[in-house]
Amino acid sequence: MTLTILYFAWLRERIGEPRETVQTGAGTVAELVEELRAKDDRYALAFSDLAAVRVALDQELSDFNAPLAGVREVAFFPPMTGG
Amino acid sequence: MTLTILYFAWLRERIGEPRETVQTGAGTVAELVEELRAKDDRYALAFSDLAAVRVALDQELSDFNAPLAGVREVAFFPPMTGG
Amino acid sequence: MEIRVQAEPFDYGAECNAFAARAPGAGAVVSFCGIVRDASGQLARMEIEHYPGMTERALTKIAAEAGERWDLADVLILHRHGPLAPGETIMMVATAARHRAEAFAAAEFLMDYLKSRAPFWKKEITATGEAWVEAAERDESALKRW
Amino acid sequence: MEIRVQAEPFDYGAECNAFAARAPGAGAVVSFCGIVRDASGQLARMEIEHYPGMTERALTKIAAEAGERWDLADVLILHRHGPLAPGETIMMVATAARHRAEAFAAAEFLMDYLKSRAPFWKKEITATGEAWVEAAERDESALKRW
Repeated sequence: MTLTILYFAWLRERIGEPRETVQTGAGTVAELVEELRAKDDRYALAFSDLAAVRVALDQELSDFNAPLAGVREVAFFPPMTGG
Repeated sequence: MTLTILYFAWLRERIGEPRETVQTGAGTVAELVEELRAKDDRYALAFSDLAAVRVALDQELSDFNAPLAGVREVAFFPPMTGG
Repeated sequence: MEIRVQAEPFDYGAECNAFAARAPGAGAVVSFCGIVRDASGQLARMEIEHYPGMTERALTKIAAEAGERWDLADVLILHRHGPLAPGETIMMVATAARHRAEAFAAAEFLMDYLKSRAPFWKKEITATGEAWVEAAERDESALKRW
Repeated sequence: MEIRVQAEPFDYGAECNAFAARAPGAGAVVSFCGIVRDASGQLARMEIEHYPGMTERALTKIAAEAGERWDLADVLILHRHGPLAPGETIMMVATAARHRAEAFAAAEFLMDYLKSRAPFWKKEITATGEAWVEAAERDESALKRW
């Protein structure tokens, strides 16, 4: 499965890229995060406290237990601070 | 005691005057209203339903039981509809 | 704090901008405006009567009370009197505060008190007659929450 | 309903006037604007990052939800992104309704959801460094009342 992953705010800064394309067999968001953490220290740092990370699947807010089947775009970011 | 009495909105229209000066010995607003009612049918009509009438004494909202001692300006008007 | 009672039209947007500009420490500005509504499609004009002297006194008291209840950077109340055409702006309030919850609460408080405690009376004039607007029960009830 | 996400500055007052003018049946217009606040006196600028595509989708969803909950004549949400100077207007919402209670409730609802559910992130840049604004616990709690 090919996924586009987007990073925003301090997740983007810690990982050093706003987006990347990955090949993955992860079944859930949590499994994808484990794969990313294993890749590189930058990811391990960015995902060190998941309570501070939010996830959107195809531009809809979701959660770490959500399945990735059929998903094309995953985004990770901190709690939102608009307004 | 000399009092200036002001009327607003439909009270003004029913009484036919926006203001008048009266000499009165009334001790309370309710007594003043009784005196006015006795003067003329226009007043009896205007004050026929006191639940629909509000009173201000020297430009502060008050009520019919309030004493008139020291008061210079009495205003009668319907419930307010600003905004 | 600014209280204005006037017959002249005012520019709601210009007032909003001027208000927001003079409260630079406040991150949140809430404004409300009331517009002459022609629910029947028959309204020729609205006429607003008020009690000069008491009006300014009542509005100042309401604004001061809001300033005691919430931490506000500024408050504006502006209300017209006299004849108004459908679509014209009757009045506005604006509040500025550090946080939005305070600005919203204060603006609603101002409106609730202004509706039932400031001496304004509205009359609607149509082609077939005229009628004083009756006070709504919900407006009196709205005061109970504060 | 109008949703705009833009880098360009906007004129809050002009937007308020245009919004009020196009909702002639609505007697009540509420607007809110958020202004870059310099609490420390050290702020050089604020930078707002967002998630193009998801932002518009989230704001449209929030506005539609408000339209289902209250009887609104119109809704506007306008939010900037990119660099902003202290005192600049970050964003605004406006609601128009027949009665003020609906316009106020809807505007507060829009703000509460926009704060915590629309993908914007603020960073503050001072002479000595930069820091992402942290989400306030009270902003998350504010959602519980709806």
